Amino acid sequence: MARTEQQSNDRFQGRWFWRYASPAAFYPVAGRIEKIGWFLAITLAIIGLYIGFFRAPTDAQQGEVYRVIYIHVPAAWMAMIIYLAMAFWSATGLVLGTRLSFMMSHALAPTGAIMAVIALWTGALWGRPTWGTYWVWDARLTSTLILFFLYVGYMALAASFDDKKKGDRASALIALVGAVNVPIIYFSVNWWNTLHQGSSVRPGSSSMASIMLTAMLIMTFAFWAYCVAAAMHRLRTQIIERESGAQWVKELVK
Amino acid sequence: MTLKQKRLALILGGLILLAGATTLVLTALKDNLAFFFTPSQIKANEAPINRTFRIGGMVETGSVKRDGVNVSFKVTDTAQVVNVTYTGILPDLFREGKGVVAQGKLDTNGVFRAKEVLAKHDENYMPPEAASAVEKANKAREGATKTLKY
Amino acid sequence: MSLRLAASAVFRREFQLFARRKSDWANPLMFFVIVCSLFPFAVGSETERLRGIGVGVIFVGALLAALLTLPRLFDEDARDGSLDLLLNSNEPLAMLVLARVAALSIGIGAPLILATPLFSLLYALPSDVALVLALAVALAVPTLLLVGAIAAALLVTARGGAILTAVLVLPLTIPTLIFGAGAASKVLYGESPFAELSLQAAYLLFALALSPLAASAALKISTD
Amino acid sequence: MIWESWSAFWAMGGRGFFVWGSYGALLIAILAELIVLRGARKKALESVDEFPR
Amino acid sequence: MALSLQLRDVQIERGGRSLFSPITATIGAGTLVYVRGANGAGKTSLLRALAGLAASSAGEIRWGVSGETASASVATSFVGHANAMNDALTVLENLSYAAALAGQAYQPVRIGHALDQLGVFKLALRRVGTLSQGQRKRAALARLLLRETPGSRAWLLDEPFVALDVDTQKLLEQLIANELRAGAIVLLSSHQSFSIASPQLTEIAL
Repeated sequence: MARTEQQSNDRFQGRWFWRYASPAAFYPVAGRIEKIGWFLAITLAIIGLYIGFFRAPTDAQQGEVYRVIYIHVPAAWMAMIIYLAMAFWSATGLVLGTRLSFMMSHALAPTGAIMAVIALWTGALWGRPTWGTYWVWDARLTSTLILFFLYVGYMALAASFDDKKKGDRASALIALVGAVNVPIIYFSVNWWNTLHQGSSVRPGSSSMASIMLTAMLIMTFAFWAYCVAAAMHRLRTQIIERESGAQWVKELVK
Repeated sequence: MTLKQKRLALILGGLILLAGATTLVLTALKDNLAFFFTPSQIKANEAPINRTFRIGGMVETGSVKRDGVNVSFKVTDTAQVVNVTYTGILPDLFREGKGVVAQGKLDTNGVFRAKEVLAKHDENYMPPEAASAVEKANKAREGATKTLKY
Repeated sequence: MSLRLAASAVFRREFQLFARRKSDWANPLMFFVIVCSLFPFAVGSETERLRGIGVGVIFVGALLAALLTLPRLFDEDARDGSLDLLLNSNEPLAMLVLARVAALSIGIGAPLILATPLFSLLYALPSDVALVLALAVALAVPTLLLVGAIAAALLVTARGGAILTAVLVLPLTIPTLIFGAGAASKVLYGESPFAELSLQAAYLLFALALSPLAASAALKISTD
Repeated sequence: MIWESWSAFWAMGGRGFFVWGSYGALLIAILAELIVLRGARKKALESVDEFPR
Repeated sequence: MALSLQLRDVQIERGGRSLFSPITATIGAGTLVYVRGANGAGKTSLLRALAGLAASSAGEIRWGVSGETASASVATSFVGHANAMNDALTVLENLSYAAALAGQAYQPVRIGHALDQLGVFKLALRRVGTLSQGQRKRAALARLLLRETPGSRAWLLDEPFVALDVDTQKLLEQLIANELRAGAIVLLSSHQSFSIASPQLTEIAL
């Protein structure tokens, strides 16, 4: 049985991080992180797109269409990373019983789902000219699709409980079950069909031209910043919703 | 049994199940992992006739002949060559001397009738599977004493 | 030993219910039969085409039929209060859930497994394929029910349970679907299904180890 | 500047539809998310107002 | 086999707010506890938490058997609004299932005796779906009498007199009184008036 926040509170009394585990204390911090996130996202996106479109050369193999990579790959990465982050906060919530962890998890889910959709959409548009088809049932596309289903399931489950607390813990459990299964699904889909390009970016030896790689990495950080900012915004909204009875929220509205 | 012993037994049971699962995965991985047939396998009559399967390798340089939408080309793993015919528009990355995977059926004359042609590109400009097929064929030519198993 | 006593009571009760209410196992079987019979009308009855889709249709049909029985796991018990007996037992809840899923797998799975070779004949599949397909279904149905038990446990008290269960469970059954249908296809093409079957069995063992724990945690969450 | 003209830039070597279709979709998705985010925040703040002070 | 129950600052939350102010109480063997409160005050939630079926949001619930801490599943028998009986099964099957989950081997004689005490022995082999509401309730209450020895388990009764006729209510009051005399703890909530002879009597007002 998950510990209640109060019990855990006793246990962690005096530790610095505990102070920020309460929604009221984290609200202003989240606001600051959000602002930094928006700023970084916009700045990095401008730099990344400038390099990607005006500095990076045409790809010898694919021509101009490869420029989709600057959003396709970051979106696909974010879709995966956000799911992991969601599972992490869900586990934290179930173990420590902190409300904020569950809220964090809820705040991440819609952005993760959007990233999965973007990865799929751009992948399809990229695939048509390069592979000759909008959709191939290959390992990466298929597992991104399944990842999208997992996001949908998580959000649908969280929404189907009237009791917020119950919904928190139920959806956290399903996020964990999903996270355990993601590698297995990935492996099985790989087994089923291995027809997709090998990953072009590897630590150490990269085969991408360095300027293309630079642009893509900058775009990845831009996406990262955007996702953090969006999640923080959603988190703050949730805090207002859930704590709407508390005095400090009322003062905030005034 | 006390509650503690019961819990211990449960955890132990779970671990045994997980160990079993791992063993099964490992034995499975040792088994055949081929996702497509190489020209060498086809020439050795390992591929079935009149059944859909995939063939992988490189498009032989100078072998592509176009006649309207009908295309014929040769797929090679450097040791053996298979004739392939295809009707339709080829993808951008389809190039002579580059990796290709085609899906279709082998007819009785030994011609592969492709229903779908998929080009692949990666850092080596060849699918890793096709690259390894080429490599294996090379090895097979070098040492006749070595027996290769796909 | 009281764990064996409790688990066997749970197990026995499921079969008492199967004996009293034939529809519990007959309805999924009928669903399976009808789904499998529909496809030839949609795609045509040429032997080669049927053979091409047969494995997939039969496999997916069996999985969907098993999926339909998931609400039976806990919903009725939650309504009539017997779920409290299960929750209030001094024995590990995970084992009791496992006993119940095992009984359901046998009660629901056996008719589906027996019907599988029959449909393999209707889809013009050779007898060795039929056999392997039945084996694959036998591995897949318990896997689906184990994974499904988690969703069923979470959704005992939630709105829109049945459809949401499908949304949550089906993506997680993709591995067993891939390996199971893959095994049968391999036999169809004259190759050994050993690798696929052992991977399917591995996923079943994995589910066997973890999902009773997750399902019992889920039950505690949803009934709290 | 690697582009000869703006029209060459928009044409993307004849693949403009695919490139701009991707970036356009991204833009729409982000705008949609931002609108939803703002709407949700507004609704949350309004619901706080309804509580008696 | 002395039963005891200690509550320390027990609170229960539903939908993010506490149902009642913290409860602290020490209850010893042979005590009848009347849980009182308006609709929605949290009577059922409290009884379910005491039975170990739900978590309290704060505080501590501690059951004791012979001075040692015991889990609620060992120390209590809970009969709630629902009868915990499957309609398709017979009364005997339902009760032996309940007994097995409570850790008892199949003892038809004990079940028969329990049913007899509630005057429903003849219904043992009838399917629950064919019984009237009152008969079902009586059969469900027979579950309480399946304990190892009289007084060894606390009874948690949520509205036990609903659907019972006057005679059966008297019978149940008598059974509760006997159990209390044997050293049990009985916690019950009821909207009906009742009279039970008890050595000790406490009230928890929510």
